[in-house]
Amino acid sequence: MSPKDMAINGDSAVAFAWKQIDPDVCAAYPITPQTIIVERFSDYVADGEVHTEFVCVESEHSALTVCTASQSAGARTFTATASQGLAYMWEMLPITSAMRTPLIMAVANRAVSGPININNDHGDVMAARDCGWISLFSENVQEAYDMSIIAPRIAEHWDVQLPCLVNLDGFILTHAIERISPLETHTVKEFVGEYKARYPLLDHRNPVSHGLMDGPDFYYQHKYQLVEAMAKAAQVAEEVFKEFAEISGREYHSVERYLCDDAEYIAIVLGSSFGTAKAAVDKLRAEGVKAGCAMPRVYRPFPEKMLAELMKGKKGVAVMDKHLSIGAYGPLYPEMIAAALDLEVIPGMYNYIYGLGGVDVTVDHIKSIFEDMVEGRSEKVNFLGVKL
Amino acid sequence: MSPKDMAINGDSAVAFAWKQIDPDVCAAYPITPQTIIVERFSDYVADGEVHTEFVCVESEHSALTVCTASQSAGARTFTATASQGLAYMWEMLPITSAMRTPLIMAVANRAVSGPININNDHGDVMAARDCGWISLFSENVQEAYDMSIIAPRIAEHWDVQLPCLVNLDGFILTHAIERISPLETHTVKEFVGEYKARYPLLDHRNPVSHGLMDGPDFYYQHKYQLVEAMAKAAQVAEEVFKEFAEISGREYHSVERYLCDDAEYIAIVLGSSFGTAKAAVDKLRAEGVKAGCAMPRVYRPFPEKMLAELMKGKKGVAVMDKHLSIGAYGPLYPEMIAAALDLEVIPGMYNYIYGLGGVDVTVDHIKSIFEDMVEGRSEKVNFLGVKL
Amino acid sequence: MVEYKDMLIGGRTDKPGSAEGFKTGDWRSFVPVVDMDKCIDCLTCWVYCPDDSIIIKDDKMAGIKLSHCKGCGICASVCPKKAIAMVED
Amino acid sequence: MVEYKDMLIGGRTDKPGSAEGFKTGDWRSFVPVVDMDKCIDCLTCWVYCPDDSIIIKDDKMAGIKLSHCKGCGICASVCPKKAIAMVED
Amino acid sequence: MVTANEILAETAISSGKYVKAFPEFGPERMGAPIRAFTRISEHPIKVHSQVYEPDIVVVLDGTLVGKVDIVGGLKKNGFVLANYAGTPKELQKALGADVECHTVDATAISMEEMGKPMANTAILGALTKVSPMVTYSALEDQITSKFSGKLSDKMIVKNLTALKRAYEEVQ
Amino acid sequence: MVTANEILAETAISSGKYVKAFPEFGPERMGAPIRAFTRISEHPIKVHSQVYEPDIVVVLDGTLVGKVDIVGGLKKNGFVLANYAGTPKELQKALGADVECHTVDATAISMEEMGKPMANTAILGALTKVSPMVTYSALEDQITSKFSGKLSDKMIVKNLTALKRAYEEVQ
Amino acid sequence: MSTMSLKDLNKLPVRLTSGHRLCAGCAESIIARQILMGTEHPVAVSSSTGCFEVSTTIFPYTSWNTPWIHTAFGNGAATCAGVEAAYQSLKRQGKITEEMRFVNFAGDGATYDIGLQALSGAMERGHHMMFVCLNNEAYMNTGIQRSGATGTGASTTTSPAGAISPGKKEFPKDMTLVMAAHNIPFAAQVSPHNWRDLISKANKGFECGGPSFINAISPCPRGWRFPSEQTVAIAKLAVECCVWPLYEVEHGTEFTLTAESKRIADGKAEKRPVTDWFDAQGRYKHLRQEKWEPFVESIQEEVDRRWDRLQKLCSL
Amino acid sequence: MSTMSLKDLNKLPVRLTSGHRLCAGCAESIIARQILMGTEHPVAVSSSTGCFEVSTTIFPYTSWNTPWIHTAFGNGAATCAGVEAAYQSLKRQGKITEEMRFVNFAGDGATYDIGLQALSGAMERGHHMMFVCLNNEAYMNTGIQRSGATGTGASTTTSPAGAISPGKKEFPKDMTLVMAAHNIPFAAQVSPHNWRDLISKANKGFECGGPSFINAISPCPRGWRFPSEQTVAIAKLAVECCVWPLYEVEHGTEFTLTAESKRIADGKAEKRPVTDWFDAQGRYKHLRQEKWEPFVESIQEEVDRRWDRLQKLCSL
Ligand SMILES: Cc1ncc(C[n+]2csc(CCOP(=O)(O)OP(=O)(O)O)c2C)c(N)n1
Ligand SMILES: Cc1ncc(C[n+]2csc(CCOP(=O)(O)OP(=O)(O)O)c2C)c(N)n1
Ligand code: SF4
Ligand code: SF4
Ligand code: SF4
Ligand code: SF4
Ligand code: SF4
Ligand code: SF4
Ligand SMILES: [Mg+2]
Ligand SMILES: [Mg+2]
Repeated sequence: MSPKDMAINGDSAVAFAWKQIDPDVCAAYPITPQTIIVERFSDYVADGEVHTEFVCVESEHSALTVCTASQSAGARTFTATASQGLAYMWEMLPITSAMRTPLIMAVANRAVSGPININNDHGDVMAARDCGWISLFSENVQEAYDMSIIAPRIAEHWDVQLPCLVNLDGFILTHAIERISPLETHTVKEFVGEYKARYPLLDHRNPVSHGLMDGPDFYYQHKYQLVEAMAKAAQVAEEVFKEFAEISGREYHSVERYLCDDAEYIAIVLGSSFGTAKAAVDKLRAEGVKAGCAMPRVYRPFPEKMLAELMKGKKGVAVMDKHLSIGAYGPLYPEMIAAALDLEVIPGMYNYIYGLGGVDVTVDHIKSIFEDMVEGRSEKVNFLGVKL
Repeated sequence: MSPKDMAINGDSAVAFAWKQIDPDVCAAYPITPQTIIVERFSDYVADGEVHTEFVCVESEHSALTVCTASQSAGARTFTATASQGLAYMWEMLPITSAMRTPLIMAVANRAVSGPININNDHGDVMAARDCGWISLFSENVQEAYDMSIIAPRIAEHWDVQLPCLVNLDGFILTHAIERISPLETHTVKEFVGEYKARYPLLDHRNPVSHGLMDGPDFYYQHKYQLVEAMAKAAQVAEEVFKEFAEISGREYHSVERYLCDDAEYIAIVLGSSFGTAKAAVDKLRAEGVKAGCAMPRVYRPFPEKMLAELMKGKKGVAVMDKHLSIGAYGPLYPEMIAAALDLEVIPGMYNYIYGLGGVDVTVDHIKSIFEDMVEGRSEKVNFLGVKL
Repeated sequence: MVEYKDMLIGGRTDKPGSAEGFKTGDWRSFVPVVDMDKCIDCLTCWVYCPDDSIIIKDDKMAGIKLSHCKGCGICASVCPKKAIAMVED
Repeated sequence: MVEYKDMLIGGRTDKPGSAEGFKTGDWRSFVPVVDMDKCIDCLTCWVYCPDDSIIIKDDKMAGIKLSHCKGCGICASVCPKKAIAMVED
Repeated sequence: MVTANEILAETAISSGKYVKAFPEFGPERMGAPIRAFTRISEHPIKVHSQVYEPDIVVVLDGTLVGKVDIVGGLKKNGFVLANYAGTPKELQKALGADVECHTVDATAISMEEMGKPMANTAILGALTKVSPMVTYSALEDQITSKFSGKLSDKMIVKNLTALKRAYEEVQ
Repeated sequence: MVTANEILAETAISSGKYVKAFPEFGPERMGAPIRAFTRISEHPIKVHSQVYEPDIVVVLDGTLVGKVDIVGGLKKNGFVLANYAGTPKELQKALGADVECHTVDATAISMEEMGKPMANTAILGALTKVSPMVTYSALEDQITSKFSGKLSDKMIVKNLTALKRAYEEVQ
Repeated sequence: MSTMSLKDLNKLPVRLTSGHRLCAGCAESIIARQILMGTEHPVAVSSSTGCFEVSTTIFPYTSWNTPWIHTAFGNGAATCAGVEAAYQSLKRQGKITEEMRFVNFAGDGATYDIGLQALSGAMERGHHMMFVCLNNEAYMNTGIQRSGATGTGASTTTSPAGAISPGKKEFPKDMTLVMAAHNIPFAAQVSPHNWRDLISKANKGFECGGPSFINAISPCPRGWRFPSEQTVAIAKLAVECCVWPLYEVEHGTEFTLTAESKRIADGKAEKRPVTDWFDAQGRYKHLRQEKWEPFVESIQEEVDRRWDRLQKLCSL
Repeated sequence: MSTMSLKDLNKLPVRLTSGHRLCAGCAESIIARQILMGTEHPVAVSSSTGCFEVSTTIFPYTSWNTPWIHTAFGNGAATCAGVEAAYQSLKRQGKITEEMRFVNFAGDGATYDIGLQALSGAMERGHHMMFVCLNNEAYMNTGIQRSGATGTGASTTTSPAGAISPGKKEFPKDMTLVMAAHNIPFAAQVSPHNWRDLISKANKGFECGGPSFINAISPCPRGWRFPSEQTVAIAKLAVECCVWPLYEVEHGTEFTLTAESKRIADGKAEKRPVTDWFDAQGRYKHLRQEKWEPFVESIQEEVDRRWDRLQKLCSL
């Protein structure tokens, strides 16, 4: 029996999951809209409800450094950030993955400066997309909670050993109270398990050196190990999702699909807009449009094969990007086309850049995307909702 | 009449171009393999050969900050970095472009940690690809010198006003002595012209505020201004290349093509490998293979249309990436496919990840790529030269 | 609000002090009321008002700029003559 | 060199002190030669040798580890008894 | 304000409903007027966009009436509930809009019952009267359980009294 | 080492050739043995990869003979030129390889002429003798112009003398 | 400027206008306005991210009547240094002729923590600029999180008082001393309640011919939990309790106590106990619990120890 | 450890082996070996990027016989703090039982400049760790660029002596003083020539029960341009000229001169002129030009000024 449902915002739900897991170390630096996570977690620390060593660092560069080192040392370590925080720690992102430290970082997705803006988009997490981190998206508060519990299982898997981002949309989820069904704490603890470190630094009887310099002879090899670990992570994610369904009754997939099977037009979307897209699809279906939508919950490793399968036979695919590689495309769009390359017929592929810096996306906005596709009005790259 | 040809390495050639331009401010922090640039330039400063205010900052975050602020203030400003330097200043990259400060940054391309590695690949510049910077690549030392002179003309254009990266491969160009034909200093000065700032901060009689906070109402608009500026930069680049040809006799294009017209198979490549690819193409041609190769010299703004045109009717396109978005593709590959989407028939598109962390790429390596394509042996994503 | 076509590049603004157009007066719950008889024009309230809302004319205290006064009560508390009272707005 | 299959994850190595296998002796242009008669086993050379190349056996100076000595000459210069001479290698 | 939103959401959930409650997204400053939104539904809520056409507008600070736009976007059959000393008619007039209005002087009530101008919880009592979203008793339970341990029992009783009065006095 | 490389490149260019000259890519440490490479051609050089099959190997530090691999990759018709006190035969034997060898005791020459063991420039003189890449006089000009202003005239003359002797004494 | 009366001062141009969105009663604008009265030269201002920056410049509004720039959070000193570098270059080239001054405003987070490195670097390089810390002893813009400047025992959202925690456990960095150790021409501590002292120090800082640092205590009604009209009184109390001594340091060696602090040292005014300081603010409320008594005593000891050292340094 | 003889010390485990690739005669490994003799507890070592890190750990080789970690350049203190945080947590949970010690080695660039912020933060938070600066007064790993620690007048590749430049113009940051101002339990300056003094300070640092900082002068034959056998002699000269006084500071207030510096202060040894210091190194060669004479004098003045201040601080 699960405890009764809670009214909780996204940040607090993440903190609550952390409390249930009780990590060894947490180091973080405040930034809107992530702050509530560390604030709630600080309360747990101050009240002695967790065993965690909580380190209030002086910057995000140090936040991720402390976490990477702590995890290397042999401690299960969590952190959280957003926007400039992720930008400020950028140097450490590929180092953390290369050092194979499976720490968990919640990202309260927020636009990156400039201009400075505290609202939601995916500029922050997209800056991490090359860096060798697993990346999970959540549609709502329940999922932010669930992903927080699932993440360490994927990341810490003996053959994965990669850090993992848990994304939740800033304000839209972080600051929104929704209804969630939490798991019992002991269920969470059993599911996540004790942390077993590989070659922990603190094992001083077997001294290991971490973080050596590579010449051209070894660097590529070490990076290739990451390629293999990512391939493994793709498998492990599916397994862990299955296990999680058993304890929670909630089913997750690397690619979440909504009414896609018979759809002619689909939208691909990340994060909370997936929910709004579902509502738009419902309306379109009522109007007779064969619409569907999907979310690559596991954004890294990129589920190329499943996405190709998903797009098979569609007339149009709208790839919605809450970020823009300026002077080119949204980040998801070209990769979706690359995935579609495996198909005999590539559907019409359209890029919709939307929601930058917190521009709200409504059901009508998303409906209009489908209407564009149906009517043949879509450009290759479309700027949705920018007031010119 | 141009002064007689010089034997000079890539870094010194960049520094020499800077000396000829004589920027108002230069702030930088040392990092291999960029150091020679700032060292040579320091010599010019110490000997009073330039008017530049040279600021030896305490980190790269400050380097780019000083430069952004200095350019906002109304001064023409140059800097240089590589690898961890670019990573450490990452937060400032999208801020510099959003503030529309057309400063120039030379990047001595080097692999990004971890593991730490001082050799060449494109991990650093690729981390900047979303950030609203113009990005120019050079095949050899001559081009590194020429691009250093061309860059401010594109960046500072009244309707562009975007910062610009000048890439040169670490060690392969930075530390290699090659023969170049420099321009006369007065020719350079005339070509580049006086710097005219838009809304300079130091104009205290007309006080302007720079770097305000945006709500959702304005952020997307401000970003869209960048989209327009990038489109303009694409035009301006072609114009400036033409003008440069007039003073130097050296012709450059946004997309450089080598024996592509009648080629059946082409390789797309950035930086010094373009030269090696040309040599491979020469050999292949001698063997009767219709091979060609091309380099998007202007990598940002991404010359989508020209690249589509280039790929038209080809049987196979090998996209060579000196960087990998771990868990997905090389960064250039999906964008090339996105460009190819405009074609009626999309060629076979293959990704070759190569040269990570300084793994050398030889003529034979590149020949083997073509042979793979011709024989139908190419995978979708290929890891060239990794010793497993 | 500002139209796209009127926005300077770089998120800049060349309208110095334009925040005067943003009226913070409606934040107020209490309003300072000055007893001009008690006031000795020492300008103490002026130097401490966080919102530049003490009007000075010819070196004299000339009232409160209600468009921006947030009603913090600092002026009342620093006035050496207790010439300012905070009353519900 | 290390094979791919033998490389630990994370660029780590679990072979502490493996650099002993990297012989820096061939960097040397000059080599320290010890006059054991002069030597008083004070171990001063040991505490200052940057390359841990002074061999100590039973608290006594027992020669130079030529596999790693880079020939810097510090031992010679700090020896209170001038028991070490640097000669061309 | 945020607290009222929170209690409402919690009450709805404890009554088996689904909610999405969120404040306006922007920098918080003491003193500046703020808004918050709550969606309540029998079914899981998919839509994550902001609220443009509310069914109900609750005004916690009556002094804002006339200063900021209150009825913009209000649905056709929607209504306004305000912490306001006047009658619904007077409110209608002050708003200058032909919309259904309810008023309750929650400030006065909370001053009288709690000695502090905490209209926050009180107004929720009025809300349960004019809208069937959550029941009064569910609200009472939620407030009791939320504040127990944090407030003294005496203070909780005072809160509940204010709640009750607001429920009864709303027009 | 790097300086020799640089002078050679400059001389080639001043003779109208194209070059690509570069050191080994790695952290520099005082004392550690290093390598550098030079491509010289009549035509612009496209290839930017490293050198695996040199035509000529020049050994600046003869003490490395026997310690590090010197002839690996050397082209069929290539040869070794070493700063080496022995004869070409002796060098061949020390290398344990059946390759064409030339030797010159550049260290001795530079000690004698300049008072310092600077085999650097001297060995280039020998190189122009055994290979036609650049002419001796072009090299002389380049060294003169490169060092004028930086070294005293006297020192330059000494350099040139060493150069000359190496040119003449190489076997 | 340092000897001007309020009658004179109010005739200076208004460099920071109303319409900013700081909380009612926030000290940050009070301090900034006083600082900017410290020079008659044109001033270019930069700001690190924080309450002050956000509140004065939400697009399209700006409260700034003088050139102003913001780039990011941790780099205020570098931003200011960049503007100054441009000025030095253009001035040397004759493209600018007028004298100008440069100042950066930063919160304590942007000074003590994430901005320390850029600050230290700028000071070391000797830019002609002033760095002003608006020290409200926490990350206020993001909602009252602990910083390196937070007072020991303060309850913040990341150092909350709780069952096993008395609020922040560590002692604050002595940032003014740290900056003095940089041997810069001028460093000082100020409080907005004493505008004469503040403006005179600002003037010295602007005119010292090199880098200067001013650390201003900036009471924050929201984060410290006191009624907004108390702002100036609270600032004064900090000085009276010697948790915030007023002093200045020239070239890292000449330490001088000023104003109330000098009077306390000279025995002309009373040194109030740190409990007075605690009692005035909600953030220290929990310290009145008996179990934290020894902790409170240890804070008083450290305050005394630092005050003693300061007096000694002033007597060197 | 602090009273051990070389006969005892050589029996300690070799924590740093030969086979590293520091230049011949580099002081960095001499210092590190002496530091590591400062405790008998197991030690986990972290390193900031720099000569020492690169040279001791080029894959697949490691010179480390004890746990070692490197992440990046500017974050050595945070790396060490992270390891220490893990230790505190696991120890508290009973998953680790043995006492351990933690030390980070960093160059001066990684201490005075890009690593300052992480260092200051770690000290403020009170991690039980030691931070050792291997101060060779420039960015050596990248080829001798100026740092905040570079001596005034030194010619480096980014502060080259030239027609209008006497080398570096600014005075070095007084980093030990800056760290002392952090009120940490222990801070000290050391030189490898005096191993007794060094090891005894290392021992105090390891055992002080909180954060400690040790600033070690690290002569660099390549960058300072002196013959490699002179390394130890040059280190000694720095102390004798009072450009590098040996002292320690407890809790930011108790200053004590030690070893040669104490003898100089007591008049028992001669204070040598700064020109002796310059004459021994190629990087200062240009200062012998007549035109820089006044500049040299100003350096001597500043050295004297700082030495005076230090003596006064020791007498408080
Ligand atoms: C790199 C980075 N990390 C975090 C933030 C979020 N942030 C913005 S302002 C702020 C707090 C500012 O505190 P302080 O400097 O003390 O100024 P205050 O708001 O208290 O005046 C923080 C944490 C940011 N903008 N950038
Ligand atoms: C962010 C970043 N910037 C620059 C570098 C390049 N870099 C590596 S080591 C080094 C110099 C180290 O100097 P210092 O800390 O004094 O150590 P040293 O090598 O002199 O012992 C530099 C600049 C880097 N690795 N990372
Ligand atoms: S109440 Fe506050 S804002 Fe209003 S005038 Fe007085 S001091 Fe200024
Ligand atoms: S402080 Fe009081 S007396 Fe002085 S000017 Fe203001 S109102 Fe008048
Ligand atoms: S010469 Fe140097 S490396 Fe060799 S033993 Fe002596 S001190 Fe050690
Ligand atoms: S320093 Fe000299 S005397 Fe002492 S042990 Fe070494 S060789 Fe012997
Ligand atoms: S939170 Fe504090 S510092 Fe920030 S604006 Fe409000 S009162 Fe001022
Ligand atoms: S450059 Fe200097 S510090 Fe670096 S290894 Fe060589 S001698 Fe040591
Ligand atoms: Mg603050
Ligand atoms: Mg150094």
